[in-house]
Amino acid sequence: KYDIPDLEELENGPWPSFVADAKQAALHRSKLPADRMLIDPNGVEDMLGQLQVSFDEGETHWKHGGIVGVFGYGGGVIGRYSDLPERFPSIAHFHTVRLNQPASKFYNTDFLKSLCDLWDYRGSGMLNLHGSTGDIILLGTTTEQLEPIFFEVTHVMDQDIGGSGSNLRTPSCCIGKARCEWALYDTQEMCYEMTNYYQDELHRPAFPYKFKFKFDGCPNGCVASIARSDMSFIGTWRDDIRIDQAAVQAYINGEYAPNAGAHAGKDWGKFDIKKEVLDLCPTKCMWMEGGELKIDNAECTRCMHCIAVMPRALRPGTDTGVTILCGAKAPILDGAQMSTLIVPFMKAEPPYDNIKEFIEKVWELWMEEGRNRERLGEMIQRITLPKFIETIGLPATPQMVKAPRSNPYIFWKEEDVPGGWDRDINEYRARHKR
Amino acid sequence: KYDIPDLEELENGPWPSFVADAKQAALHRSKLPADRMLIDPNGVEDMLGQLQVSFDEGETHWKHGGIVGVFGYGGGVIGRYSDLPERFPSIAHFHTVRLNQPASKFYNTDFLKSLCDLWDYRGSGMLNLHGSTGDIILLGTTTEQLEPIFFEVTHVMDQDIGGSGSNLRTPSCCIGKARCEWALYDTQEMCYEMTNYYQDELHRPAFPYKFKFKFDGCPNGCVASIARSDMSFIGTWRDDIRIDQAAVQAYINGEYAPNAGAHAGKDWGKFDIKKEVLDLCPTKCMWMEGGELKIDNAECTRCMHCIAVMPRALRPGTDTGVTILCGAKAPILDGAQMSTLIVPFMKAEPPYDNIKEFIEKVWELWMEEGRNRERLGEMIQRITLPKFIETIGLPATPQMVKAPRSNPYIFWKEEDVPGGWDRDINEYRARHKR
Amino acid sequence: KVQENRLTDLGPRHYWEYFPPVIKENYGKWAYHEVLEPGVLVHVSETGDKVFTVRCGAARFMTVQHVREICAVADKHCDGYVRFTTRNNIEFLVDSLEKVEALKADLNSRKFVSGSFKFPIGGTGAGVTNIVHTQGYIHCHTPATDASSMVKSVADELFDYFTGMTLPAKVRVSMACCLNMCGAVHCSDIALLGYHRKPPIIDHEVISKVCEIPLAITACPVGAISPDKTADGKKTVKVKGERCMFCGNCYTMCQALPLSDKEGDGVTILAGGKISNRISEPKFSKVVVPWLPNEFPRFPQVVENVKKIIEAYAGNANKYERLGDWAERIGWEKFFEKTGLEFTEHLIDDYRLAYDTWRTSTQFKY
Amino acid sequence: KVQENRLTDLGPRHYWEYFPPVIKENYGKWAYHEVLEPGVLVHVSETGDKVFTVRCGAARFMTVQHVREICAVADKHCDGYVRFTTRNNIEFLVDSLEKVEALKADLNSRKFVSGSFKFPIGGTGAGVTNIVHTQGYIHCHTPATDASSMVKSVADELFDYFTGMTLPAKVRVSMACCLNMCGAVHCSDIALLGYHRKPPIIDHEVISKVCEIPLAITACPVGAISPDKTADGKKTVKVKGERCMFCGNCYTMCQALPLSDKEGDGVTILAGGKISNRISEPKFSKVVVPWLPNEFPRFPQVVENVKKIIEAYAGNANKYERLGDWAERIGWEKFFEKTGLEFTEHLIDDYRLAYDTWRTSTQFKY
Ligand code: SRM
Ligand code: SRM
Ligand code: SRM
Ligand code: SRM
Ligand code: SF4
Ligand code: SF4
Ligand code: SF4
Ligand code: SF4
Ligand code: SF4
Ligand code: SF4
Ligand code: SF4
Ligand code: SF4
Repeated sequence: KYDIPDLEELENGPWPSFVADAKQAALHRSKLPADRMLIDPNGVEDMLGQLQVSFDEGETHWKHGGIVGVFGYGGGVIGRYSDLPERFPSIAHFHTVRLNQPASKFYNTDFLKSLCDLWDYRGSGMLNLHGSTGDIILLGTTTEQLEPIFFEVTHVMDQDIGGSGSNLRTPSCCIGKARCEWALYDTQEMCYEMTNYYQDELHRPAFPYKFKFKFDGCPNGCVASIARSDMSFIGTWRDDIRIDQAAVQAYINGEYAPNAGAHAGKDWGKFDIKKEVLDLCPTKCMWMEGGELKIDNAECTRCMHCIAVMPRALRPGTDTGVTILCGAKAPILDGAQMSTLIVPFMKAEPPYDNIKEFIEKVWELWMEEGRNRERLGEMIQRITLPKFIETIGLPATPQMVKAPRSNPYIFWKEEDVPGGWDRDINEYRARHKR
Repeated sequence: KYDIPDLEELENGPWPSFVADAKQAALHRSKLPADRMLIDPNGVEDMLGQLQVSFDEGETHWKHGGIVGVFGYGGGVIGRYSDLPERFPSIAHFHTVRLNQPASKFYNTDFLKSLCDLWDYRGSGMLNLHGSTGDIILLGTTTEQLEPIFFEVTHVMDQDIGGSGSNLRTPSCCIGKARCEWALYDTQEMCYEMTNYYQDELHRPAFPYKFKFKFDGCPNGCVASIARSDMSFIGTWRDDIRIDQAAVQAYINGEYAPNAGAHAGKDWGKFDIKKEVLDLCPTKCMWMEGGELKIDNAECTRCMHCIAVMPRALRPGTDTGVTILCGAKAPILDGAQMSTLIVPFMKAEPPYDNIKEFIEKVWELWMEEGRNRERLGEMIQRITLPKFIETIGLPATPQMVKAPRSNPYIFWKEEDVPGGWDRDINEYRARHKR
Repeated sequence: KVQENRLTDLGPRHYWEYFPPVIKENYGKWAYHEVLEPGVLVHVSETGDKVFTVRCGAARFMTVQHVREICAVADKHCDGYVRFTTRNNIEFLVDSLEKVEALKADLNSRKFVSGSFKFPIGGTGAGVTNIVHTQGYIHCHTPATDASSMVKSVADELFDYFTGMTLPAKVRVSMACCLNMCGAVHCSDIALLGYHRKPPIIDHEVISKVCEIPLAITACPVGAISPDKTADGKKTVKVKGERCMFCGNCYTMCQALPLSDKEGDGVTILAGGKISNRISEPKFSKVVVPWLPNEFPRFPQVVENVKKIIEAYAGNANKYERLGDWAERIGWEKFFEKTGLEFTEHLIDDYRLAYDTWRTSTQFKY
Repeated sequence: KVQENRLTDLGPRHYWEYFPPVIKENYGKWAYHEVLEPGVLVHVSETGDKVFTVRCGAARFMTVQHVREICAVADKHCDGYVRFTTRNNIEFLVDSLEKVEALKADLNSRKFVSGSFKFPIGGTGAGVTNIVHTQGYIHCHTPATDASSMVKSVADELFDYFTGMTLPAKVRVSMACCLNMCGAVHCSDIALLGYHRKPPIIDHEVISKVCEIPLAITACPVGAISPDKTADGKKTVKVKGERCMFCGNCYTMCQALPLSDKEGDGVTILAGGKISNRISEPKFSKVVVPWLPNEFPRFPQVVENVKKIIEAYAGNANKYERLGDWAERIGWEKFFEKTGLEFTEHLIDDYRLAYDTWRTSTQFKY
């Protein structure tokens, strides 16, 4: 419909082309019977057209914000309007709906097909699988369609929309026990439980700002929780790495491929357990003795390297739980943060009462102390880590820091100091002449 | 004279006892003929007496400050008054005089004896060899003695007093070429030259705050310049480490003691060049090949470790100069700072015009931009390192940082950006409807 | 009336419903895995069961058409099951090696008319996987660049690293179109970031109507915004350009302060971050290219700089060594030498924790 | 009249005058050195000349009496030359091994009446050398503890480490009596630091006369001081105690704000700093004991904690490994375990660059 040379250029090259996909959809939509669509069939073309204009002008053509949503909820829909509505009328309204994905994003085609039907009918036919937080992002619909979409999602698809605004955001987890030998707790189960248990927090804004949970089954961090969740749950263990000495030998002999074959594309030479495992162990707590691999588990920091290199020989311990870290976020305002370790180890078993108690204490403090639009991590920086742990009732442990403070600026409290702070200048001057 | 039980306790133990020394001096002074002393002979006793009172009360008994000095100078004397002048009258005035030590603190006894005579006569007979900055600290005299002391110091001892106040402070250097095989420039010569060339800056306050030079002959940092000087000059080289392969073998064979015998007090086992040198090299740029030690000098960061372990086999290169770092200081106000690398390499040869030019540019900026009582390091933090180097005219190099910034908050300047910053909202709104 | 029949707080569907039988039966029982070839994994259970995964790249922007095609593949080969990874790849799971071959053949045969793959197989092991990214010009109001087009351009160029496992370790490339950094790309081996360089223009006419001026003022983390009055006495703000660091937070709070500008906007490249705790701790990416222009649609300079980084890394790093660990081992000064990127004053930190990044030692390489 | 005959700007004496002949002749020609035994060094020149150095401990607070005795030794053995090190040790230099023996015998024989050595030999190599320190109650107005007595107490206890070379590497112990940290002890293996814990008392009566109140207010780095009026209307200040971090900068600027207090003042211990660039970069010491009382004159708790640190280090560190490098290698959590020191919330940084010290990884030891 429009002249989109730059976009057509993007049809080339081996990587799946979103333009080629959009064009096939545009064609398809133009053929769909009108009763299969409740919104303007030209959405895809208009989207492409406006994108080309943006390329030409080097500027976005979406307007700032727009508060739309579904009744009784404070999030899940992002309002969006074109600032070229005359030129591209079918995307004049172009709101997104965030659908809460099932934990770790397994689907059956029944589900996906009802989604497709819904989005052909009431939306632009364009979507993201998935958004950065984890939601299914349905891109582009009109304000009138929002309530019907919500109705269908809840009544037909039997599920709910996701989060946006100053809410709990849609939690997300790694694939964990579903297909990973390293999951140290049940990430899906816990993600599901927390999502459902905290539906109210997810849908009705009561927080100072957004709040994200992410659940990583082990320190590999496949859902990147340490970089992008206000509260990161990462599986860990506190007993010993399990060793199968026969399998160790099989690696040494070259029977098993190191790192499960992940480096097979290049010839890195024969596997060398010393160079590839012992020497790279960050704590150097491994050694060979009498043909056996030994680990000083008290020194191990559970980095997963040796296990990743020799998955058939080494397995994490069996006394497992989570490390809880708080405060990751993107750069605005004070610079990006990674999550800070708050709880070194906690058991993570249904119904997770211990963890819920922790979560609620943190929220309570944040809702009381947090300023408007202040993320948890920013608040911890502002009120300081010692104050944060004190208020939520945790004792200080050296695990919380990389190193103790180097400045001596300790904020003592009055009750720490015998005799208190009130002193009499006259008594002082009795001892010390001016 | 006073009951000083706590101090007498300090006469015990093997380490030289300052109390025992003070007591012998008190005894000696009490016997000195009056014409050998111009100030009250009881100074030492009173000092000990007041010290005991301080122990009892857990508080110092020196009053705050007191501006005294010698005519025409803005420093070199620290005024001090007791707040118990009735109890300890002979230390009622107890000013210190800072004498500029000769570079690297070699003396002959003539010099020391004239010092002793002077200080018996016009001072308390107590002193520090040396103060933390490096001066000879003459502890305790009266205001009236200051000018005569200055006269004698200049006329008899043929030298000057040191720095205090918002001045250049007494510069200081390591022993360097006088008795160290590693001195990579002449620390004494440069220290002497800079002290004399900048006498005006040293004596007459014109700076926002104190300013310290220290001169370390090599990265070992024996005068700790990187921790305690606003401008640290540290010797370095840019060619190759010199290797004597025969001597390397002598170390390997155990003929030479590793680290020049510095670890001889404990049996650390046979010298192991791999474990003790190659593996500890921070850049791992050393290896053995055909019985010879090899170094990839381009990767070497000149940490001095290998050289320290095998001083008879390895010597620094011969194309030498200084690395200049700026801004070290104690914690007040923003926390302690170490010096930041500003000039990776500069030749350091008399008359040091290149270095003087650098110094003066830094001072010019600091005198213009520095706030009252703002150390150079604090100013650099405030105005930022990029701005600092830009103003003194240095290009940015990666050597100045451990790592590039992780936040994307770059302060672009208007001239960096085509089209400038002035834009017309109406033009913008022509493209983008509100 | 809206309230009628209303169902709320249902949460997501339960994951168990969507697990293929082999996953259900071996849930929590996996013993080990192997990467059989790029894009193909096998996981072996303690029960002896195996599940084979074929991972395919995908543009995460997709259409219902494409999803229907995914369903077709899943129906044909995988009993109707499919999953998506945390980096937007598609995973087809089957329970035998024979099925893998049929599946692969089918996937490889599916292409868009223009010839690009619909389901390129790869993204496992020591290579480049899918580039996570954000909305860009497709859906957002604050971008400083476009996302989908840049990602497509870079992914085309890195395609062989996606289908191969030839790198020293995983290289995660991520993209965000403004400093809000949806996706938190700050811990990526390579991060591409849309970036403004002009302070906001002030829409004096409407600002007092559409924004809470005090909120706009306090939104600025560096205090560049202050209250002002227009000639005709309307309340507005003024912006000290030389203080502004172009973060865009004011625009987030107030639509009358747009930042976008064709000449001002562009891309910054960060490198050396990571998320895993493997060997080294997670770390932030560092800015290594301060700015490149928005050259739509193919961003040749961005692509070129990414290639320079990856190739220097591929040629020099040790096995298992992530990009940032490599840069730290050789020293950042050598990183710039080996990649050929230019070091400029913009790369020296001057923000809040800047001092911690300055070099306070004599240890450096020339 | 003062101006009469005035000589100014002479600078220090030239060092060359004070070099013994062997130093003059071999200036810049030294080839290598050896530590012959604790406290005894030989430096060998390219010319073949040798200089032997005997290093002795000293209380840097000394009297003219003691200096005369130093001169006596120097005159007797060293042709009247002597030097002082950057850590306040005394070095006697001779040019032959025989002279060394005579010198040593003489030095060892000299003791104070109470029995302590006047010239203990040691302080070289892998041991503890002289403790640098500041004035304390002997000359300063701001100390939170005394210097000379604490140093004497610790040095007595560490004496065998001074006369031996039994440690994994050098251990530098330093002491400063207030946060002004004259001596910059912030990069020491072990730093002892005098420390206040009560906010300033305000001398309302005189403050407006003796201080510039605005300067006192701005002196406070955390804004704890604000203007106030006394009941009778005099200008004064008030201090928010809960904001104060006891830095004493206000007292430096204004004598009407003293901080000292018997119960408030005490000692904090820092550990793990270093200055040299050897192997690792220079680093800051870290606070490991937040506070100990001032127990004059022997500071038993300070001494005990220092010993705990040194002994754990001596028993566990690798050869050449400085204390801070050891702590980093084993992890600070293990440092506390091995030294038996208690970890408290006071040790968690909450100042300006605090975030950089928090743990942002799952790598830790239990
Ligand atoms: C859709 C999505 C990007 C995407 O293409 O995937 C997105 C889109 C927006 N994000 Fe985001 N964020 C999205 C995930 C993230 C993430 C990643 C994550 O959740 O793991 C982050 C970084 C982590 C974090 O939370 O810090 C993120 C950090 C931000 C920020 C910066 C917040 C901060 O504290 O620094 C903003 C600014 C704001 O909140 O005003 C923001 C704001 C926005 C807004 C609402 C724009 C705005 O300024 O109001 C964007 C709407 C775009 C649109 O029109 O659709 N978005 N945003 C992601 C949500 C999809 C989903 O639900 O699955
Ligand atoms: C005498 C000496 C301590 C000693 O016992 O050796 C000393 C003594 C004082 N210093 Fe110092 N400083 C001494 C070396 C240092 C050093 C070490 C150095 O120079 O290498 C430092 C740390 C390095 C630095 O410069 O940061 C040092 C950092 C301070 C500070 C904190 C400055 C800062 O920016 O953080 C102050 C406070 C001030 O300037 O107001 C200070 C202030 C003082 C004052 C003047 C007290 C005051 O608050 O006004 C002390 C006078 C004590 C007295 O009565 O004699 N002194 N001062 C040292 C000078 C002797 C000499 O000339 O050789
Ligand atoms: C499928 C997925 C989880 C999911 O819930 O979707 C996943 C799956 C596996 N990851 Fe992962 N990781 C997945 C995202 C991640 C992420 C997150 C990210 O990139 O955003 C990380 C952190 C990356 C980082 O550090 O920046 C991640 C860091 C790892 C590591 C640590 C690698 C390292 O060298 O630091 C391992 C261990 C390994 O590779 O041996 C690992 C290992 C694995 C294993 C081998 C686990 C297992 O035993 O099954 C899985 C197959 C690996 C492979 O692809 O070769 N996974 N993995 C994600 C696939 C993303 C994709 O489509 O490419
Ligand atoms: C005499 C003195 C210089 C002076 O101008 O006075 C000096 C002299 C030597 N130093 Fe030093 N250093 C001297 C203070 C320092 C300092 C400064 C300090 O402690 O305040 C340092 C930095 C300490 C730190 O890092 O915290 C210092 C760090 C070194 C190093 C690095 C040691 C390390 O393991 O990090 C070496 C190399 C070595 O020991 O092998 C070294 C080596 C040497 C050598 C071997 C140099 C040589 O070839 O002659 C000298 C004899 C060493 C010995 O004592 O065993 N010197 N040396 C200082 C003696 C102080 C004392 O009385 O004990
Ligand atoms: S985070 Fe750990 S448990 Fe989860 S998928 Fe990755 S490797 Fe497996
Ligand atoms: S998990 Fe990491 S730290 Fe632990 S033994 Fe293995 S490599 Fe070492
Ligand atoms: S700093 Fe270097 S040159 Fe100077 S004395 Fe120490 S080791 Fe020798
Ligand atoms: S000086 Fe240091 S970095 Fe250079 S080769 Fe020797 S040990 Fe390695
Ligand atoms: S990164 Fe910025 S521009 Fe891109 S989607 Fe997020 S908020 Fe919008
Ligand atoms: S873009 Fe950021 S720095 Fe610039 S004025 Fe707006 S809020 Fe302030
Ligand atoms: S450290 Fe403090 S108390 Fe000690 S001398 Fe220096 S200023 Fe005075
Ligand atoms: S001691 Fe320091 S923090 Fe406390 S009031 Fe004084 S200046 Fe402020």
